[in-house]
Amino acid sequence: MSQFWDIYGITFEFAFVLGLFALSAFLGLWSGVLSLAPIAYASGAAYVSARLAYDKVMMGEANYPLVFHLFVGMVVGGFLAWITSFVLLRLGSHYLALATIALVLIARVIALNLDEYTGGTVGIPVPRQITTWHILLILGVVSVMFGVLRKSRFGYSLDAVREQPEVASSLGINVQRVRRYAFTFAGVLGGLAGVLQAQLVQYLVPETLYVELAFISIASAVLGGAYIWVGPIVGALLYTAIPEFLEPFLGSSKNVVNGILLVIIMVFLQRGLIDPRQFRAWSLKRKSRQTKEVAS
Amino acid sequence: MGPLLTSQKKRNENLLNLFIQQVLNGLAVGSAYGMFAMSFGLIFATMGILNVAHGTIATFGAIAALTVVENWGFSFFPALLIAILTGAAIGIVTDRLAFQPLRARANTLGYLITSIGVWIVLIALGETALDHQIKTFPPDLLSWPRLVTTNIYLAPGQIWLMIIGPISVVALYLVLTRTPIGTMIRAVGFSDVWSRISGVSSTVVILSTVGISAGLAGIVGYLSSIAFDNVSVPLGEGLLLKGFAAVVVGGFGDVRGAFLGGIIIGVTEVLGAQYVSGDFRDVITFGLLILFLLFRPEGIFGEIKFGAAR
Amino acid sequence: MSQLDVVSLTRQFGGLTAVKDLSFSVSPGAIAGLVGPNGAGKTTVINMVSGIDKPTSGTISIAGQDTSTIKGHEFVRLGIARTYQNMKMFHGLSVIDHVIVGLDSRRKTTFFHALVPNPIERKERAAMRDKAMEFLKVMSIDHLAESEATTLPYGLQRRLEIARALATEPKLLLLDEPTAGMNQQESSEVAEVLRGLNQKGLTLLVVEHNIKFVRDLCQEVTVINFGEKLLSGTPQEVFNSQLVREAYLGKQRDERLATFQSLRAGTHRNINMGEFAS
Amino acid sequence: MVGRSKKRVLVGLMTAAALSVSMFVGVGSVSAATEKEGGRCDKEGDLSTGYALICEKKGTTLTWVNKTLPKGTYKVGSEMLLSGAAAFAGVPMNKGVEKAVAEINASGFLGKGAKIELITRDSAGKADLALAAVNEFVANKVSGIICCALSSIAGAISQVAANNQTPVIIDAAVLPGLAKPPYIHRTVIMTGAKNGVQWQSAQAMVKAIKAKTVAIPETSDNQGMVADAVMYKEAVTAAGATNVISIKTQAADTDLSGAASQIIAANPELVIPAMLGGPASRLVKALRDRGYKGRIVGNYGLSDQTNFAIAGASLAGVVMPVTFNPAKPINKLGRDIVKWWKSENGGALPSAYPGMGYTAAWYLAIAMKNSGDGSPANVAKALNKIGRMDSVYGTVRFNKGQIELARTAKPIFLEWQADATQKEWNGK
Repeated sequence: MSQFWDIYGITFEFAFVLGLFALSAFLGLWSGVLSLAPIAYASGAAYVSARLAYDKVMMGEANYPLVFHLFVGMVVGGFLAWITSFVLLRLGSHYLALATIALVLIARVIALNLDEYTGGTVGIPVPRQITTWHILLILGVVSVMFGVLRKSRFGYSLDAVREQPEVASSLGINVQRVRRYAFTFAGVLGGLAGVLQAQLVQYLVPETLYVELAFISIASAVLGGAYIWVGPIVGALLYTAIPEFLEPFLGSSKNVVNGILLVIIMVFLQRGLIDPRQFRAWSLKRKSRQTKEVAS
Repeated sequence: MGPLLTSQKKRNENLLNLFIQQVLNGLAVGSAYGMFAMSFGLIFATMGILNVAHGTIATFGAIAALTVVENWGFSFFPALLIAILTGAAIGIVTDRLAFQPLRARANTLGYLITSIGVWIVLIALGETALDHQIKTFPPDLLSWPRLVTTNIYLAPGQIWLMIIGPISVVALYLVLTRTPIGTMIRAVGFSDVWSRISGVSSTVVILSTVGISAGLAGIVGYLSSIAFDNVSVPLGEGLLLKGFAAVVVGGFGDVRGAFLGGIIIGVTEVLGAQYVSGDFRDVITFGLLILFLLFRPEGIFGEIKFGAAR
Repeated sequence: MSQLDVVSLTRQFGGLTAVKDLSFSVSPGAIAGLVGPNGAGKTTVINMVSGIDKPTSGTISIAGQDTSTIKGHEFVRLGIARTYQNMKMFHGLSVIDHVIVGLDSRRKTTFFHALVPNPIERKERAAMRDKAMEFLKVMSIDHLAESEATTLPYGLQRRLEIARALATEPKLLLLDEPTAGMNQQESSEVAEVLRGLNQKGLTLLVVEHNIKFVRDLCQEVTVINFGEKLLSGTPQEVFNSQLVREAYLGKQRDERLATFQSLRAGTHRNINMGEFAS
Repeated sequence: MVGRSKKRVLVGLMTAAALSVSMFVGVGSVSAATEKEGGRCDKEGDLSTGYALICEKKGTTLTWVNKTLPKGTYKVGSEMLLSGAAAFAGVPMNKGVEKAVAEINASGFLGKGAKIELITRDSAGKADLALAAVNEFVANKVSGIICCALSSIAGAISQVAANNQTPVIIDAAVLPGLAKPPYIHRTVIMTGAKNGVQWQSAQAMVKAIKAKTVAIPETSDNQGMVADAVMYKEAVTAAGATNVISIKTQAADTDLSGAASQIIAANPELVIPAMLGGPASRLVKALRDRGYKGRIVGNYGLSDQTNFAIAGASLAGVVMPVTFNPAKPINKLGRDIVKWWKSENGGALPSAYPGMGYTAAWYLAIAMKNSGDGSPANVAKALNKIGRMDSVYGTVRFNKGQIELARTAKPIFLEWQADATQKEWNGK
């Protein structure tokens, strides 16, 4: 087991962090918004945290504690998301998706051109403070939050806004506000995940948090099932594990198989692997069977 | 005084020539971005498919044309036809295999994810086909028209981009507004329900839209790879990223807007590099993008004319 | 004071005028009907009255209060609730969850209660479940509480939709074609339910093109065609009028144009195909 | 303003940290005992039969490798760019590594029954995949790791490997300062160093044509190329150029015609692209198409045969310094590599990349053989004792983990001909 963990530990760490990214993408989807923006916020957050750590280390001082960096990540991510939400959430759904992609492109250009702070193309080293346990703990806490969220007033609002925004509005739910909360919370999560990702890679260049990761986090969320928080986490694990598993057998042609697998899963399991509806159907069936047994 | 004045005059002339040269360079690359944005936007507006594999389809147009030119000595126009057909064929095949099965419960998200899958596959295949290299067309494929004055030079590929770009906008605009199939495409963009009521066969419409759009991507890939000496997988990825930007600036609901968006991005990019700084070039481009997002979020032409966003 | 006052209401979509200079009112405690052939602009009217859409000109007052500056989601506070022609269920949510969503405006917890497990939230959740169950009982669908809403038969979904609307505790309930796609039996059941609600003091505005249903149920009726009012009065007065008969006989004409208008209006999202089958 | 200047100081520090050590250790400033002792031991071995000079202890005579490994399988990790934008370099480099390992195993170099098992992982240029691969290697207790074509990844990987006391041989990343003994070594020749071959080529050309105006287009989002551009500017200024124009392009630029027009408008006598091979040859073509008549000096990326497929006869007259000339290998090793590559690839000449992979793998193998047990810690120790070895570049020596050409090595300047061949530049 220890041998296994030595080999695949880092893969799991990346998978868990991808899980956080996928959850932040999922939050957008939950409010009926296809947004790739959390990666842009993650980039901002990761740079701020990395820069703070760098200044400390270069001055020969001790780095800030991990908790501080996580906090900084969440605040920066949330703030950026909140500010940009006023522009982005005005847009129609198609434009919003495009505009958030544009935002990710913009984040890279900003990082490249603020080279005084970000190191530009050279990048900036990031001291690693996290352990696997930290990541698991964070993912656990976030999962609990999502669990609570789902059955809370806000969770119901999100469900309604996602499915029928007009109806939600006529039932008294402020659709824009719900979306803004979700968007901002996704930014907070994105910022958190960005700091973790930077610490895992231990080095930050503008491409560390870029379009590809944005697409992968959305894909993980949808692959795993974008209707309950378990889905994105499962999706992220699979999305990381499958290529790792295929690599020894397929070498570089693994990409073709990866892509085809993704298409096949989407075609045959359109609601993703984890679908709460399916669970409800099963549990109802079981209940009805039980009642039948009781009756007979 | 005389010689001084002459040299001053000559210098001004040179500056003007440089400006004209760079505007023309910008128009050529902008035309490529614009055509790509148009084809990308058409499929997005009509069917809600945000097809990230679209850039790679453009690359395949170039790869196929290069193959027939190198192996069978095809000339410019037959190779162009091959690029169009390859683009359209890949578009239609991927649509049938990857997008059609999702259509019953059509949603943008599902399409996006499958298009990511298609993208991954096409990139891997494209890299293998090109053996991970950058290639170019033989120089004798296209030697006309060539614009050369003392200070201005335009490669034949650039000139063809500038010719075919506007032609394709006008053609596509006329097809969409004046022909029965165009009306049907717009109707599908408007609402698939509406098109079902009016008895339009959605398969025909979908296939023509995909064919037109992916065929156009094939043209862009082919012409840009000639104009910019670049048959490679990154060519398509570059077109895709700039295509996103162009579509945000120009709007995807109207082919004219998308094309204009591409032109704006292209010209700004080249002039920005010349007169401001190569480092800030992208800052200018994306600054423009932010401005459009803030003040004109629905693109240049504003109101959505063709496909309504669903 | 009327429960609802509509004065000179006009709504244009681009070049199309869906509703033109329409005025009518609904008395408190009444069951009012808004009648017209398909595409007459009924749904556009109800969209504006429920705050989903804004009029191009004209005013809507609810219990004397002008609504021109009120945002869509705030209409609930004025005591307005509605149902939809094509029902608009939340996919993936159970029956009771639909009603819990309807209870949103009565909840006290905030976003921050939604992130950490806490007793306030837990208590409220339990209370809301009980409350939702009451509304399900009113509509006699409490035995289906845990079922997936979209799998229910048509008639039951309609009941659920009314339960969801009732959860907001409205004074005026707007019903957009409550019998669409129903047989005679189901229609009269719905009429029975509505009468019961009315007896408890709820004012109803029913939008319908099923004349029989309106004649049996409503006390005051307004007839519109092509967005304009033909006449209003008691059911007897209205339905004996030559004008109304003509409008109805010609109702098939331009039906496609009408559909087109509703598409333009953006209400095509989940259009019920059964509507257009005839 | 104070805050701003403080920031600048910090950035300076940051850059200094990145550029440390070897940027300033040019050819000819070798210090350690190896060089002195090497004077006595200058009989060069032939690597393919398994010899390299080892300095067992500082101050002693250089000796041949004479230890062997016990029978068994020794794992070596290899992180390669087999897909993605840089695969054009990664794929041939990987073939070089595989070729070296095949030779080592076939010849019994490590000892009787001792073989290398190569674990190859494709990172596609992504830092997270590369890191995952390195962790896998470490967990597999590999004797050493061959890796890193990209400088940004090299920094992160080196750190992880060093923390786990596993030696890393960087095969291609050229950012100054990456080699950090005892664990991090680099077998790519720093042609971009001050006074290095690129420096010399730029100065030679400026002097040959008495160039005053020089344009230096750079790939401004590639840190290695940015460093090269800085070096070039210094070199040409020192050689007498008075007007140096900097042009920025990006690795993924679709269109280089704007940059080409910009250069032509500046009317330079000399253009020195600090760019990757593909974009550089596209720029050369764009320049020549637009009537640029001046000289062009490139880097080794431009010498690759594949560039001719891009730029064709436009390349004629372009001069570039190379450390390995496939058309005229300087030793048996080089001839063997060229012969092997030609037979595998239908007669085409190899680029510089297979030789880079080949050298990295042999360097590691020599240290493994000399470590006595193949354990990462001992391999690292053995690596630090390698003073010289034979390579496709001729005899090379190691200084603080960085490969260098022998001081006596004459730089090779090749010039593209219109018929796709390359000849040695005649200095005009």
